[in-house]
Amino acid sequence: MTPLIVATLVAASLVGIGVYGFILHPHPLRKLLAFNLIGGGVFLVFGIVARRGSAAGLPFDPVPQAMVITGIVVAFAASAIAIAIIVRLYKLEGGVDLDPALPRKSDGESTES
Amino acid sequence: MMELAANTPAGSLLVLAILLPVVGILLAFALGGRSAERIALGLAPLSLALAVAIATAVARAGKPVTYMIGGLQPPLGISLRADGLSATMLVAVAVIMIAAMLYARAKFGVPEGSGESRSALTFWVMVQAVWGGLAMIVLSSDLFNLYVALEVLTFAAVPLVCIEGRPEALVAALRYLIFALFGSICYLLGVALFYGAYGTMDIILLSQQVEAKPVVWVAAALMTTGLLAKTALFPLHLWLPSAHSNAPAAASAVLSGLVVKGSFFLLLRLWFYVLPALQAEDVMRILGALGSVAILGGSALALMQARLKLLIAYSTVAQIGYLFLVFPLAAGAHEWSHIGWGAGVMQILAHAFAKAAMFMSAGLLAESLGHDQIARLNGAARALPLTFLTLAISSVSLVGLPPSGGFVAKWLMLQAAVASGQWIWSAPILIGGLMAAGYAYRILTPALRHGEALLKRPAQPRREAIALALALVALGLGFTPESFYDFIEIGRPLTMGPSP
Amino acid sequence: MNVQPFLDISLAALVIGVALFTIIAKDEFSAVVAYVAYGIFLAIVWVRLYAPDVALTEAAVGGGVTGVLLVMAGKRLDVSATMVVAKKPSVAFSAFVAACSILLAGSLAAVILSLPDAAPSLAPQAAAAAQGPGAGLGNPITAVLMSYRSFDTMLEKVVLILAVVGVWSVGADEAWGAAPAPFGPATPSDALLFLAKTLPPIGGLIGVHIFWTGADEPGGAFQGGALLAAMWMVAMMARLADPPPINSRWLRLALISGPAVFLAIGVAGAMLAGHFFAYPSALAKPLILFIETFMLLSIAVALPMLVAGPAARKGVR
Amino acid sequence: MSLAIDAFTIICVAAGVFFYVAGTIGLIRFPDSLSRLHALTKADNLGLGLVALGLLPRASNFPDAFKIIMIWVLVLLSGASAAQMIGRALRRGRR
Amino acid sequence: MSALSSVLLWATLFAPLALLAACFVARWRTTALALQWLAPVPGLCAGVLKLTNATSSMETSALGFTWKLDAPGALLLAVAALLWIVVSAAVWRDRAPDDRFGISWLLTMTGSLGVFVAGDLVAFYLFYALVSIPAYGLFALTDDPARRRAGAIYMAFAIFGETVLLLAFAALAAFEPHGSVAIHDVMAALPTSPWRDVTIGMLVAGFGMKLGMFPFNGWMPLNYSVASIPVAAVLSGAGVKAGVIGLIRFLPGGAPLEGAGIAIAVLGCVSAFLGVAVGLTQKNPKTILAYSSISQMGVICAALGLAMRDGAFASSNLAFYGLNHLLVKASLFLSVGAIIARREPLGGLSLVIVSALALSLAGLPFTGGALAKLSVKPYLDGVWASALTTASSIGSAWLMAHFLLRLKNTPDEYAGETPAAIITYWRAIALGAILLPWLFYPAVGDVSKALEPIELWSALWPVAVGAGLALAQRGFDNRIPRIPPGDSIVIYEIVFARVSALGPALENLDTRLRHWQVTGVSFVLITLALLSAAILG
Repeated sequence: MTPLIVATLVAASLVGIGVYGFILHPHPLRKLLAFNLIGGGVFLVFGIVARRGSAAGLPFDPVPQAMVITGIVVAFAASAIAIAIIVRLYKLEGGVDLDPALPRKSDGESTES
Repeated sequence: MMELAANTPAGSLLVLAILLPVVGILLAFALGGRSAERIALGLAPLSLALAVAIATAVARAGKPVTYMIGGLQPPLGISLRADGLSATMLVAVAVIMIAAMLYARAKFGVPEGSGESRSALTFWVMVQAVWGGLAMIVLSSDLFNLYVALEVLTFAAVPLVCIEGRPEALVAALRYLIFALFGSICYLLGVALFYGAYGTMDIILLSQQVEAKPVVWVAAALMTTGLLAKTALFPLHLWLPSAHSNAPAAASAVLSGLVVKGSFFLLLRLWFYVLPALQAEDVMRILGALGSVAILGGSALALMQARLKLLIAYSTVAQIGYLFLVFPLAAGAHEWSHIGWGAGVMQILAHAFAKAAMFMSAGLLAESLGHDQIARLNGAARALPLTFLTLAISSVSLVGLPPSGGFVAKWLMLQAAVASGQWIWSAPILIGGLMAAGYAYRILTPALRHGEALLKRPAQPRREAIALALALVALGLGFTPESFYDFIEIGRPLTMGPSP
Repeated sequence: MNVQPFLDISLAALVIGVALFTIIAKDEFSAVVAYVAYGIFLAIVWVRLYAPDVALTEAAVGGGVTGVLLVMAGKRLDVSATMVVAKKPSVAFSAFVAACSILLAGSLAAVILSLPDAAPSLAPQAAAAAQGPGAGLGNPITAVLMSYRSFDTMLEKVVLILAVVGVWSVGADEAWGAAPAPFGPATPSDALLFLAKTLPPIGGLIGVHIFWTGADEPGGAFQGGALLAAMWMVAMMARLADPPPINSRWLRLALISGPAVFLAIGVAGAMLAGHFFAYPSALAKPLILFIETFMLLSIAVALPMLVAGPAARKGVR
Repeated sequence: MSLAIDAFTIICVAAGVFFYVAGTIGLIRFPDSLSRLHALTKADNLGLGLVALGLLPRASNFPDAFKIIMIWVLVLLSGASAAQMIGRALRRGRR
Repeated sequence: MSALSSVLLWATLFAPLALLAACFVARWRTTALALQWLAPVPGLCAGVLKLTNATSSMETSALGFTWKLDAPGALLLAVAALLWIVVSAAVWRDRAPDDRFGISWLLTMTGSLGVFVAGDLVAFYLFYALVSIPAYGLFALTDDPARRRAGAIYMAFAIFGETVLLLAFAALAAFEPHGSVAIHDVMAALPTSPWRDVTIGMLVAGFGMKLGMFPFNGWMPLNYSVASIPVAAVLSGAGVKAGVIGLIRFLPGGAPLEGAGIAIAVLGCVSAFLGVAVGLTQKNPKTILAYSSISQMGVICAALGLAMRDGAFASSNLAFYGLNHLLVKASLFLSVGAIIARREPLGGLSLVIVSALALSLAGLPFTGGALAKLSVKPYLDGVWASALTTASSIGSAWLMAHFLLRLKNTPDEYAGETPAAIITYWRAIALGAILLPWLFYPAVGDVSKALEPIELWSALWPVAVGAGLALAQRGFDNRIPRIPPGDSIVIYEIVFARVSALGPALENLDTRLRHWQVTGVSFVLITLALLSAAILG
């Protein structure tokens, strides 16, 4: 069972590291990486669950593993959209700040709609 | 052995209700151009008919309609299940989506002879994706399938936010996307833990097995907060005001009226369908408290906005807060739970219709006046009477004045609060209503005063009528018959049913 | 003596270390590089969890294609050069967030370890069904993806289409219909050209092989598709090919072919097998392979298009 | 027979590991990027080659053996190309 | 129940609603609005029918609501309908006001008539809202700062009252064991409700806002000072009576309720005397009338409170008091309007009539006021009560005499909004104010009692004293400190300004909350909170 304990620690650490980076790092690209780290941790949890469910001659429970495959593709697609927006913003504005500006003039203060 | 679920007659309708928008997405994307719009508008009535048929089937059977995909029983297969609540939502979604589509034709319609454009294709594909995603959310009975549905919804909603391509809109969309992804991944983590503990993702099977133990609580907490983030419950609303105010009106109507309800619906599923046996009253209270803070904070902030669309967006923050009072007011198997549940569902519906109508009106107003500054609305009601009539009627519902869905929701909420002895919840309900009256006053009174409003573009009666129709639905919800409240209890576990 | 635990722990330390570096790296480019390395290490963790299919997917999609996506984005953002990061959180705040994160991770680890020893599993049912008339597939994961949870899989392909539309939707209006910006400079290096000429035939073959054996062995449409996508991207980097214009009819048909065929057969199942997304038992395996062929195509086209980004005007990169 | 195969495997893999270690040390210790590149490619080419060679007799059938060789060939191909490109980039950067 | 009464009850509601529906068609709108003086006619007939045939029950249901007319409702409905007919006809006779005004008028009228026939909580709440909120459009939709201020304050109180009532009604409905919302059923369940006293408190507060009861009295003088004459007449006459019928309908009359009753009585007394005291410092006749309304409504509350203490009140008596006030106050406002429209003071018979009506509020013998006082007298026995009643009569007389003396100085602001038709039409209401109480009094008591000498004397002397005091006041009137109209409102406005000043700070807070790092921490903290609540709970 030791590999499972190690994997558990890896999964939990990835989630923790991801959450930390997700909250603290201001750059959107880094937030995206952090999100993917959390994703990796979550998928590992599925993997651990799958491994624990080895039965009937299978070394794993195939259902969670199949879900991970779906999940990885979805996470990739999400990253692609985020990257596209970030790149576009760099082209238009030269940078991205995800936080609203502090004084009254908040995001989208344009008069035209 | 667990009771084996079986397909019920009309079960195939559930699959079709999900597949129809999917077919629309694929065809619209493949054919593009003018066809995208035609396909979306052509399939919409069919989807509405399906929704009505499903609701009728549920009402007639008096129990949920189910379908096992591929003929496979859960836990191995995925099952779809339409109960009273999901059937209701399905119909509401269909009506609002059709209204939004018709409304959007003026902006995203592809005129004869012109080629495909970026915004048009995006809109017609994504709007169907929102529909499909919502249909999955209300019908699916499998937690992982629901995760895919959540992502469909996110992927559809984000491009709608930045469809106009302005930098502010892009920032808003990015903020929304990243935070929503974070929310979904937390939800997914909870799903993994549930599977680890019980080896199934099926809502019904889980609800029969769950017990109060740490892994369930961690899973529930993660899923809940993840969904709160996607629902933009104050103080997790960082994305909502900018996203909803930067999207074009038709999209805002859908986003504010329906999309946030999607993740909220999953919260209902989680706490009222998966975990009701645990009777987690403290959790319910925390959710109620967060909702109260949202009501007060959102309303106060709405009072201060200079722009109409931002005001409406903050009003959504507040109205979302009301939704969360359903947790303390409808949990458990008490006599008053039935009232609280009715209140919550009515609040979902009333807000969906009223808010969609408001955003549409705000869009028309901005198009006609060339701005949406509240301070410069003097005399606008005379220039755009139908638009302001719509705003007024929707406000009546938001404030909770009779006869309107909003009134019924508040009325029932207060009754549940009083009957359950939880007077404390009546304070946010009432203060929120007062502040809603305040911001409605801010919009309506200057517009009704004298003054000359210069129209940059004449009023568009056809689109005004669409918004007005939605507002009238919000009003008409005030006349909901008693039987409706029994209908939405169909398939809800642990209920007392209607009081004798 | 057993060195396995030692190797496991080293691997774990490596993954965690690289992940940590991804977060604390000074510049974004280092973070991106670290992330790609992390993807590869994670794939090995998956092997250790007896999940070869996931390992393949993680390596191909999580590490490979995501890596290309991130590196290309990094190049386009020129992140290593300029980035405005003004707000540096205070140490106390960082510590607080760290404490929160540790608490979260700790509770997560605790509950995973507290899972019941007699783990619930669908493996017996899945195995039984996979052998039975339902699917006839040797690889239970393919059976789950293509049969028991085919609904998820089909919808996930739709998600890919939505993502493609989403990526395209952030482009400039006037560029709509044109091709995305090319992957590389007009004059690629000789080495790249050589690689692009030699690798794709082999890689393509391997991709098809992985897909084909996926019915019974680890692998399948996902992994094969990702490999084909990678080969196409190598060719595009060397400018042997360029991304197709986004209004090209064949491109769109290729993209929807996977979910469309899946959906069509799923609906046909209602007539042929009595249930939506059920297969007639005699035809199960051929039908699944038929669907997977188109999914392979969809994935192989969708992933590079997601990396390529929105349409660009001529001459704009 | 099996003893001979075992010995062959051990010797080859050990030699491969030696090259890997040497390459890694080089990667860490060498002063500039070009020399690091040099160290890295040695590890890839020779280290992996020897490991693959050592494992070859242990393959149970021909397709498996073929796969092992393919791994080496592919890494060689991509490693060489990558090194070439990095080198070129370095030279361009230096100019 | 006869078919006729059923039809009339229906028509009471649907006549105004039909006109309202007609307003949606632009072509019909002007005609519909001009014809709205006809809309209250069915209400008038229904009221009269009920009064002539008191035993028949009038109850029907439509739109899922219950509609019911009882004796007190009929008293008020009949005269309110009369008032609406006359004033609407006057307003629309010469020149139609603009559509906003017309529709607001129609909505207010609908609500004003509807509250008297609403038989269940929801219907009552609906019409109560209608009589309160659209009235804003009758005077505040201008750029005139005084009107805007008055409008905002009016709206704040109206909405606040609605809010409190909503909670009260919800509490009423929640403890009705069978889920009925009929007023009759919920009131039957109220005495056993665990939250009885809280509910009563909220009901009094909610209706008190409409009645200008202390401390919610500030909006009324502001409103009536700036409203045009017809608006002031219908609001002070008919509009306020929605509060009266509310109290009558929703305060439990069955069993003695000592504490609640006395509390209400005290509040009523305070209002009664506060109205007089502040009113005496006012110059504008319209403002004085407003304070008189505050005082009169205080008397009703006091009577009602004392009746509750004893556990027996005949709601018709209180309705009768309201009826008299309705007619008298409306005709007084209209008389002010007549002065404004004529641009010269009243003289001759008109002045006599106005004086009689004004002093009627103090209970001048042979007026409706004397009957009104008589009708609530049974509840005001006891040493304290009768002393206070007398004092209140003196005060009213003083205030109304003050009003009569200030009448010639009526400022003619907003004169353009006073229709000339008022000059003739006001007499109809005045006549009604003189005659109708005599006509309707038999429904609540014995007319002959009002004519007994002892009663005449006890009614007369306080009026004389009050009038004398008013004459005396002229000597030092200029030295009296002027309390700004709306008195306590100034304090509310300061508080409101203070609270509003927090706005920017709140926005700043919101911006900070929407910062990524803060949101992230909130996210984690919420998760941990949910987790610990679940595990510990």
